[in-house]
Amino acid sequence: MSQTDARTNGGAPAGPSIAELMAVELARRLRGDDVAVMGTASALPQIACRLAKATHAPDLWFVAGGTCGVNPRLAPAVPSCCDEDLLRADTAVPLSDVVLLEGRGDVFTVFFSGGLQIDAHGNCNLVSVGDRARPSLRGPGTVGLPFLARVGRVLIYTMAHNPRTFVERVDFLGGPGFLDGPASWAAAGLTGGGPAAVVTPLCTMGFDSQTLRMRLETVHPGVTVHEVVEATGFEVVVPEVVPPTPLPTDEQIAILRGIDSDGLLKGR
Amino acid sequence: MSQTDARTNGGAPAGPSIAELMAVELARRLRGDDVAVMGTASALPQIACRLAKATHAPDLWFVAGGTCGVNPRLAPAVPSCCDEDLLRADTAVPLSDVVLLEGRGDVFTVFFSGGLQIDAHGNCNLVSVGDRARPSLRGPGTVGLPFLARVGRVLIYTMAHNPRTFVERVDFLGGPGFLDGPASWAAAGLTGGGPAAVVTPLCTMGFDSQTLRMRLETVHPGVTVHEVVEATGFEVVVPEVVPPTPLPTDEQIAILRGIDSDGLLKGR
Amino acid sequence: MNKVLSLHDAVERHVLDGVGLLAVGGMHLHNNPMALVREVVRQGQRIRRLLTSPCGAFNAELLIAAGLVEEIATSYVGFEHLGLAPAFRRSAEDGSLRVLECDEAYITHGLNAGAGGLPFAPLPAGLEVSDVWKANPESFRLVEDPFTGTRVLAGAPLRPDVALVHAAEADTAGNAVLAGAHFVDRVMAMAARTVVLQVERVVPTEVISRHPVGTTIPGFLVHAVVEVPGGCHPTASHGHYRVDEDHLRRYLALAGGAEGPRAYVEQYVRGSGEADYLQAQRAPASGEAFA
Amino acid sequence: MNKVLSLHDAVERHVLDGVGLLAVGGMHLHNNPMALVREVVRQGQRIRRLLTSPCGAFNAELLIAAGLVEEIATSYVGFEHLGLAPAFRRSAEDGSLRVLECDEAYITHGLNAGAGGLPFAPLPAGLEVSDVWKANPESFRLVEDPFTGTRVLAGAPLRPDVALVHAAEADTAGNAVLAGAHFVDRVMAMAARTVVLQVERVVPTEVISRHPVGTTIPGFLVHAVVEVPGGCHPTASHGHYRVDEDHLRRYLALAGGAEGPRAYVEQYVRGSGEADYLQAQRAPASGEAFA
Repeated sequence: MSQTDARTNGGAPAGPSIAELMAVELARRLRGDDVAVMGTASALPQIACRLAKATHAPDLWFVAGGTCGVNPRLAPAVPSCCDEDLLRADTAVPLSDVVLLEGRGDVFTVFFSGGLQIDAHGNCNLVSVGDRARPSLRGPGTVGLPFLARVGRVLIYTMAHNPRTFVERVDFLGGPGFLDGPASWAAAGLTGGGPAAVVTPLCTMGFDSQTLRMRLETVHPGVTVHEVVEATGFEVVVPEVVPPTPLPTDEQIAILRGIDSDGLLKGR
Repeated sequence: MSQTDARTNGGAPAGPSIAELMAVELARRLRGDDVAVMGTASALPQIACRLAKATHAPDLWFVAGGTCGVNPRLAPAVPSCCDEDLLRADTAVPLSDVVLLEGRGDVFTVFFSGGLQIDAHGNCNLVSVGDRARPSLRGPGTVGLPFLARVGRVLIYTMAHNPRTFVERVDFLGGPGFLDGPASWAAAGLTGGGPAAVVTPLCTMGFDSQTLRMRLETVHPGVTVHEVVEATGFEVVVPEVVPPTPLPTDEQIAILRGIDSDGLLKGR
Repeated sequence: MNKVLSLHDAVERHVLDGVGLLAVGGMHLHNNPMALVREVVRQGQRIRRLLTSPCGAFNAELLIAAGLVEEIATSYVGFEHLGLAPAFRRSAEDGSLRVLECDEAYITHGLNAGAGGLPFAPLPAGLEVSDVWKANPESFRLVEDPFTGTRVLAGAPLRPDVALVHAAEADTAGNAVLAGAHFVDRVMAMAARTVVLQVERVVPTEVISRHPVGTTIPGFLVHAVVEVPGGCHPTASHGHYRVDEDHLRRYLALAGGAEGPRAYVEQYVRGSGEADYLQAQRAPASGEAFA
Repeated sequence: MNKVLSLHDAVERHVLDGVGLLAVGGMHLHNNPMALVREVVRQGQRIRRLLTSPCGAFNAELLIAAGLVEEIATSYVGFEHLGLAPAFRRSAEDGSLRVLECDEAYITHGLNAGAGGLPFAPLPAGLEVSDVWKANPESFRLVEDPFTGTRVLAGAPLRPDVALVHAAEADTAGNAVLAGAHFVDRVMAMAARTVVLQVERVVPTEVISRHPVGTTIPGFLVHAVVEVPGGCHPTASHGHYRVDEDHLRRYLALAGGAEGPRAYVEQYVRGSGEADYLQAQRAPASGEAFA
């Protein structure tokens, strides 16, 4: 998706940029037994996967949708999910196979998602804002987001944390989160586990186990809870204690910058 | 299919064997705009296709099902449709693609068929003789024969012309011919053109345009119409004049033996 | 049979004005058959319905910018990390372009159904919770699973009348090799009634024969082969050259204004033949790519 | 993660006694994963239902000869130009083996449906005129095409609990390369819950990485890798060795008698470990093949 609202990093040059911090936050949520898949403009999750493999989850598998390189090894990381360089990988398969396997429901355990709109229950929308027939903003389209209904854990990320992106209810439900909450989620009987985390330039969020609404977990360095609440277009669940997001270690940053040697995340 | 009843050739060593004559008969029925497909134990139609390409139909395409070599070029010809040598071809595709395209109905124009039983309307059976639950003969199985319903022209060949093979009605309809004749054929509304020819060690047959029953076209050298009628387990349509099957030219035989340099057809 | 045609003749012969369903291969800004697309624009062939791969890009954008597309069946049109597709976006917003909302699963499985003569493509349970099918009742229906009795989503088969597909190499009979990623181009070629291939170069059959099973398109599916070295520009051609992001950024800057897309079409496409276009793009930065 | 296991451990761990649906790869007498099949026989694991590719061969015949198979879903079991499969034929004729009649289209599209979580596999119009589906009401149903209202044939998805598949090479993580023909082995691997790969050799990942898109099985689908050079014997291994027709003709001669198949199993499989079997097959005629 288009990431036009990237918050620039005000920290010292040596410190992590916001996007680098976000990559570390995503990496932290990947496990050695995961098979992750990601699509359009997915430099951030690709870097997160490579970082996870290089640190705590060496057995992680990830597929860069588009080219469908399996565990692409390249440095520098590339901004397009269809770059030929992503075929420098353990192996690669046709996209039609990956699309097929996305439907199996027990192959890919993690799916990275995002949206022009992301709502309180983690539903994502890349199609249109306003009435779909005459939208105020026509997005590119939903690509593979309907598969979110079948995948183990959905990790949502966006560079735009503002009330236009974070809305109470998406205008078009392309990528299902917890739908309209506990009742509709239970009624749908989906095999997927739903959204597991939302990583933004301001904070990392999870979901309240009762209401299945987005719930603040940690705030990034220099960000206040109030700022998150103001930037979110719905009432985010705020626990009594909101710890700061852990800072990446020097080792994590060094590895990450070795992967992202063109600095795709550095200035963002 | 198993070809246990091959009639041995009584002619001079230099003349064509029965199987060679049959290959020429099949080749004659292929056109330059055909795309032909064949399966199990298909040395005979493969040789026929190569012969046709080398003579009157250079633009013919053929796919050796199994390996799915496209226009395999090898000499010697091989008896298995899955032989690795069949990949010495213009190109090759996965079998799953060929199976898919067989269903499209407008890609393959010729399908070679055969059977443990072949009936008066050209239906083929490779599954079982007698009651399917406790058959007197269990055949190997029907493979892709149901696709006959969708293909332009079906060319049937068998090395066994006897009343056990040529029966009034197949016990199991695996590969559809003209079903139960004109009424059922019309009712089925199939997109395929049905069987176009039947080539055996005794003769070449077509189908009567009114009754859609097998109709004698030509008898092979040294074979009488009476012999064909006796060897056929149903009443074959016999026209007033039954010409002899044209003899292969010396050029055809020379080309054929260049392809079949291991002599798969020579002694049969 | 020699299927090699000039760019002009291939499009004139196979892409008829008012074509019912035209599919364009490639994915995002990679392997878009742009020379064929530009020639469609030059000849002004109108397209009743355009179908993209799961991610259309400059292939769809240019045809829309030229005003040739009545409807589009797609799950994505955009410039990936470079931004939204301005002509697509504007036409969809003002209602001049009807969008048949699809998702990646439907495009892929719908093409597969088209390739196989399969009557329809049932989709995995759970996909029905998205709004996609509700927005596109023509392409999607609910159907009862005859084995479980549950209602599942099904897509109509996708049978392009014509597919424009890029491959790295082909022989004169149309046997083609895909270099790099396949995207869904092989499936698209299998599903289409007519396939027009754009290739970097025509090679002897012996070159094609060396490639292993699974990497080629058989020639019996292909109706015309057009050799246009560099013809994917400004998109990438895997194995040959990369995306010309500078060119695309210039397009995006120009297309920011409402008349921008048409101005681009006039200047870069209608205003010059393909050879002149490609010649003009041999800027120092991308010169090697078209050598 | 190193997935390389011994033949014994791979079968013991992944092919449980009474396995619900066991699929065996290869087609006709080529690329049959015979070392794995023989080990299943040695361990005596019973198979509730066996699934072959469109053309099963010695892979199915041996399991049936060993008396391990309750039901078989297949569209062909035989020895192609060498003749019928005696144990299969006899067991089907005397009713001791239940045959679920399939055709090539259903096996291929049913596995595709299994791989994709697709609820079922609608089949091309016209296939319903054959008797196949009437003989197998468990696997086939008629369903109304929601787009045309016509009744079409549909097959149930095929989801093997375990697939035994041969590949030429794999790395320790299970990324595998298919040499030669693919048959339906890639689709079978995608459809199965557990994949046990038999390979000619284990190679570094760098070797796998050199192969192009479309020729490999990704390791995340694979649960165990077993290295058995020569392990397809007496069937062929594309890229490595040919069919041992002499051995198979000896089997067919022996199996002409009712007790023949079991005698073969006792002598050649239960009576010896895999290494001894392969050693014994290094006869002068086929010696090079196993070098």
